[in-house]
Amino acid sequence: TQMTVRDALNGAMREEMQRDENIFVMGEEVAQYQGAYKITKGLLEEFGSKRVVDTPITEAGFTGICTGAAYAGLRPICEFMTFNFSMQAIDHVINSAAKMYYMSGAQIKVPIVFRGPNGAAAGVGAQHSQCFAAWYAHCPGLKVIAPYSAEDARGLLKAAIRDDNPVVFLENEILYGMSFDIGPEVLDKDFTVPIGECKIERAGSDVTLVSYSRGVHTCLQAAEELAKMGVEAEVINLRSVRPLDRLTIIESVKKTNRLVTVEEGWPACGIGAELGACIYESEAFDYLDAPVERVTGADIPMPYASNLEIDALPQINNIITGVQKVCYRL
Amino acid sequence: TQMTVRDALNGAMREEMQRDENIFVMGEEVAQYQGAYKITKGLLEEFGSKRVVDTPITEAGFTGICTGAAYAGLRPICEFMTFNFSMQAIDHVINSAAKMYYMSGAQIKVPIVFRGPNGAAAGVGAQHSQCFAAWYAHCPGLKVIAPYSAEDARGLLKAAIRDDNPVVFLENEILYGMSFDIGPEVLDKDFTVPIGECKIERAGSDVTLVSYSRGVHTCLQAAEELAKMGVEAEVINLRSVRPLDRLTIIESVKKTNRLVTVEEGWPACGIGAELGACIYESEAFDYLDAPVERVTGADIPMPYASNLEIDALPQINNIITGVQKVCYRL
Amino acid sequence: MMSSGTVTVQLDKPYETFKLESEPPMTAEVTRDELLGYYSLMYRMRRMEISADTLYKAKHVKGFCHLYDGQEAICVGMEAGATWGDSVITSYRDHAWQLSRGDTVTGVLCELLGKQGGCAKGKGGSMHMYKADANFYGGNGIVGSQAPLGAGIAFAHKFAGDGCCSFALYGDGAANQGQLFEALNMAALLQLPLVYVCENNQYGMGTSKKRSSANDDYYTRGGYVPGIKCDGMNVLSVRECTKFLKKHAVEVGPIVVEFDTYRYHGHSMSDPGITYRNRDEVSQVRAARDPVDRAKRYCIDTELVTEAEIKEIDKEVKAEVAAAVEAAKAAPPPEQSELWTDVHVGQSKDFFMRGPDISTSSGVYGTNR
Amino acid sequence: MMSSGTVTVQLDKPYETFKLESEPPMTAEVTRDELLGYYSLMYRMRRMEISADTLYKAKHVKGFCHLYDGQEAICVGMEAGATWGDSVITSYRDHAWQLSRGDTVTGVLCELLGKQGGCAKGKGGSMHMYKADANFYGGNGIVGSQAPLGAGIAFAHKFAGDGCCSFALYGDGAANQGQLFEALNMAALLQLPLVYVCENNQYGMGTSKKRSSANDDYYTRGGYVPGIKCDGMNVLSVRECTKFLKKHAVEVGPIVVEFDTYRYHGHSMSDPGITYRNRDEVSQVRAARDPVDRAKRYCIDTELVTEAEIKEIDKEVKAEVAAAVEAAKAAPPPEQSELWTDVHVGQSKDFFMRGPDISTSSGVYGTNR
Ligand SMILES: Cc1ncc(C[n+]2csc(CCOP(=O)(O)OP(=O)(O)O)c2C)c(N)n1
Ligand SMILES: Cc1ncc(C[n+]2csc(CCOP(=O)(O)OP(=O)(O)O)c2C)c(N)n1
Ligand SMILES: [Mg+2]
Ligand SMILES: [Mg+2]
Repeated sequence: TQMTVRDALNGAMREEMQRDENIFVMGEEVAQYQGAYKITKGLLEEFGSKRVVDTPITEAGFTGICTGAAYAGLRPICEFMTFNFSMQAIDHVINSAAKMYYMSGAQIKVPIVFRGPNGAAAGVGAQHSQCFAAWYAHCPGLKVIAPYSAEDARGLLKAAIRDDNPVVFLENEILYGMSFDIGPEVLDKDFTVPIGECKIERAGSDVTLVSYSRGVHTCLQAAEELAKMGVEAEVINLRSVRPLDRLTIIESVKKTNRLVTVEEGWPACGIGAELGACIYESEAFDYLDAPVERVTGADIPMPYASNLEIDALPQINNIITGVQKVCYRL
Repeated sequence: TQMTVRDALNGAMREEMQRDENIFVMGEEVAQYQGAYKITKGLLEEFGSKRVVDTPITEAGFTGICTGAAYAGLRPICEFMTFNFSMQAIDHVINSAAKMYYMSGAQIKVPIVFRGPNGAAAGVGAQHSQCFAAWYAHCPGLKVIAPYSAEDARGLLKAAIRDDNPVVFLENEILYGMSFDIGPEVLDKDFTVPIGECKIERAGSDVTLVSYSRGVHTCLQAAEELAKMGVEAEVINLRSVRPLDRLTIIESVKKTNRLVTVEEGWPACGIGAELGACIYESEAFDYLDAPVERVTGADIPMPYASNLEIDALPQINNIITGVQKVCYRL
Repeated sequence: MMSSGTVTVQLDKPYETFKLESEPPMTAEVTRDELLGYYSLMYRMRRMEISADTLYKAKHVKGFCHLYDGQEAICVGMEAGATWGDSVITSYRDHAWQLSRGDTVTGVLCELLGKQGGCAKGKGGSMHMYKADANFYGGNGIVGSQAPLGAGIAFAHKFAGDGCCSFALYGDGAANQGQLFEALNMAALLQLPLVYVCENNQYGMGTSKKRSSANDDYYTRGGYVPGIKCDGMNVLSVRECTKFLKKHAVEVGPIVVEFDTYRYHGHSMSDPGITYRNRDEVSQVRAARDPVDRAKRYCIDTELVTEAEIKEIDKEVKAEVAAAVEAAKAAPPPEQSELWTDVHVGQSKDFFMRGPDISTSSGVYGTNR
Repeated sequence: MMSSGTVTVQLDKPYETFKLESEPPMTAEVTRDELLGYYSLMYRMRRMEISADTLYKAKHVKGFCHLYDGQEAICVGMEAGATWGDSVITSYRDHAWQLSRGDTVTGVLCELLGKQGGCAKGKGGSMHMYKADANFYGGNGIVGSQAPLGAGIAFAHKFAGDGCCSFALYGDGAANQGQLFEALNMAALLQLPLVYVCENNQYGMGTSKKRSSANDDYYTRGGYVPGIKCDGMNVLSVRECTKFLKKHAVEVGPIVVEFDTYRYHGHSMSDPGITYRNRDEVSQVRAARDPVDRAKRYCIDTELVTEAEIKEIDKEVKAEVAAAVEAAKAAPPPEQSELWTDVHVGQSKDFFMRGPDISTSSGVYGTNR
């Protein structure tokens, strides 16, 4: 069967809310409007306004409220209409949620999921296109997830909701409408994907491509092109950017001897930089036939005009260029 | 002569305010109290309450006000009592300041300096010890500076104030009281240090240590120890983490063939990761005799107890271990 | 027809005041030229927004697109009561302000279509228009952020002592943002020449004001700061009120105004705007309170302008907007090299910025100026 | 001496109310046991803070250390008017609350000295004390953050329908934080059982309330939410007020209280506290309004307790605190391995976390659980 990422997220929340009465969803337009991107469709009707709560446009306020409710034993799902707006509330995500369990000497758990679309959509300009993967991945105390497929979305959101730690769950607006094949096991009510493990989306022997979220899609497209050129790329979907599944990537690199990282976020201190460091500080270093190559968003605020926007985000050809470079075909 | 970092910062602000009437300082306790860490001492008396402005404890509010004033042609110095509190206002730093020049098609300049102590002090716990270098370095549109010495503090703060771009200026509480030798040229009213250039604090042939802020101090101490062990370390003070002076580091690595990065911030997606990536993607890769080694803050929220705090921050011995590793002496 | 004469007209709705001892007058003096100017600017805005709707539906515009139709009297009335020396900063719903501060319809549409000729060279888009040379600071995509920014601009006016004020506009939804309260407290302490302008169009996206705001009398939300509620559908009410607001801001300090208005379109183009309110509600406002219509009626009722003249204006405006649409469509997109310009002030061609892959980077590896 | 009898006493200062039709009584009924309990707890807090001061000066404590002396009546009075079923969340000025919610003086000092036996195992420190089993959520270092957090705890009380409320404490300086207004608006819309408690000790660091707050009648700052101002130096006023507040919060919804109080010490230990106020001001408050003294006078004036008994209590408390100081000093610091525990719930020994150099890391490279 096929499932969209939107339906996967929606179904995961609905089933988890059926399972555990302490779960609630809060955010802007999540209830009556059914979600700005319709991810919470039908939840108000099924669970009522006690558990599906519309808020005013006050991120610091409702993020603090969600976090406090988690201190007191509830299991909030806190929706940011987009993660750009999480900046207004980021003090609560980091200082009130991420650090609390440690800082309280394990007295206070914070079982909360912060979720919403992250990164660039199309034509939304500089203030609405930021990717927060690197920022959140930087911070201990958080788990940070960036699903790609419907399977990821469903399994990882369920895992995140069941996790007793604060989880930042970075969705992608452009992926919402994409359909994916899913196996029957994915439909199980208890289907979860373990947090902190990658998925090899495509096996290959010549180069490893590692990405997350929409970048995985671009990698898979690039892999098709590369195959035509005689290069078999292994495509790894990170799924979680904190913790990082170093082992799977290391094993892949030991096999392919080449790594290209792909992300839509800005390059400096990004996920690609960290992946590189992980490889260089591991035994995989000795297996590398070329330095790790990064493919990233351009190091500029996101421009609005379509032609510029395309050049500011990694495209298939950028990945191919990166691969050709590590394969010394350039 | 000798000068403390505190006096260097204070003098730089005073002289720049004398030079340009459009400069003002705003922040919590900057005026009557003379600054929580006395960095703004005497400024109220000299420049009056029009230009030295105390604020309520409302970071989002006064950061927005400073940024708006910069749009309108003033040159604000916006003090965060510590950068931890910049999280409450970070949306203005990124969305209102960093992105504005680009997003407005060069119509609106934002000549502003965001400054204050950053990173760990002693015994201030998890919420007051975060290093924001990596987060800010991630974001285009900003210049991000982290001075080490009195010379840096003076020359870079003057350069930051004179710069027409938003500059994040990351000080360090523990460095405030440290004294440094300065040459007579540093006292010149127009002494500035160019933003985006490193300083080689100690020349050496066997290994390159790159750090910023207080980490430079630890590196210099480690270099002394290493010298006794027969290893001559070159110590590079980054000064600016955005833009990065890649060339100076590359040249050094080509000479020493070994690099250890040192930072007090968290490792994941940190400055060390980015420095590694810059080296690997440059010609310096071919000169490396060992993979780049990172020395960082531990990947945990900062604990309070002194004994744990020491273990959570890079010490001389961690740097020595890193150097021994790249020198294959371990 | 007394083309240079002045007539006095009655306004429709009383003001409501909060912590104020005086209030703006209930009458307004207008000349024929003024009325013609207001009407034609409002009508131009209306046509421009309708053409933006069409362009969006034809996929010439993507992303967000927030239209101002229904709210024109606020922009035009405020401009009539203030000067371009006074600063304005608003939300993403900024097309009309860009026009009123001196840009052309073509200019606005060029930015909307992501064309080189737009005020932000096509890099800003619908939400990010600016006219800095006329003290219009845009176009802010983050709800509420313009309030402290506007207070900062007021700080600059006071610093310069130029006798001007800053207008910071926000919606009924944005009115709950904490940063508004932070900046207003500071503005009151520092007595900044700041006017908080709440454009109460009854909804923030799909949320009605009653559901977003425990107190929806926005003019009283300043608490210790005085406020006025004013008919936002009558350009002359807005004008008279604005004169009063500016005087208060400059002479006393911050003040809050709530303009009662309505948003005809959905929130942004992707919102049909009829799930959380019904079509009736919209058409009733259109029929009873339309601001463009109100301005037209003043023209006719005062006998300063004839129906025929209005028709003439309408025709001209329609033609102008139609031409602007074509011009904007035909305009070239930004040069590809624009991707890399204006990240920093004073950046050289060699300044290194990484591209999606390193070979697509700009400048010279490692060059920092 | 009627050890089980109840006497009725008069309170000193009238309440001031805002948007309320009733108010707490101006008298309070107390028993000997109650008075003894209040006095001895307040005195214990006072001695504990004085010993913290000494320990700090002797460099046993580093970093920040915010003392509560002068404000004891608020904590003790609130505890007397509420139950441990009601939640409390406060700022970094948290030592007294940790004690009143069931920790020992030794426990508090152990945390302060960074010892394993502290409530946060020495990892939290002065600003981060918690007693989650008694619904005390700490200890928050970021000014204002506890307000929405407290509203979230109130949300949980309402969700559970347990009839309890949440008290969120903040200072006169914090009162200007935008997030307070955001959360209060939501609390009002959702009718959460939330009490905003403004401990107005007249200063936020070196800034007097007049300089930080355009309206320093904090009990009116909720705007549309009712409020009370109450003498925060009288434990019985606080108690009676708290009963009223809780009832309102649970039955109606959010309410704001301003407790008028004073901070004897500087802001934190590094602040001498006399540059922005003069010594006279401090000693006048001490002489006229000291809360511990006020409690003692109730003891004596009601004749429920004798001077001799008070002396006895004082002696015991002093001895208890002195012993606690020694115990805390002697207590072991955290095990070095504690560095790595409790970053995550359910983390295994093998869970990889990077140390300052990779050889000092914890766990097994790449292990993620
Ligand atoms: C901080 C932030 N949160 C959420 C959004 C998404 N958003 C954009 S506009 C809007 C509604 C604003 O309503 P209102 O203030 O009434 O202004 P109007 O659109 O009616 O002009 C929302 C929720 C945003 N842009 N910024
Ligand atoms: C967001 C934030 N900004 C600044 C600080 C620094 N700071 C700590 S306490 C304080 C003063 C708070 O005053 P008040 O709210 O009156 O509480 P009091 O200390 O008097 O109890 C300040 C400015 C902080 N911890 N958090
Ligand atoms: Mg609105
Ligand atoms: Mg105070």
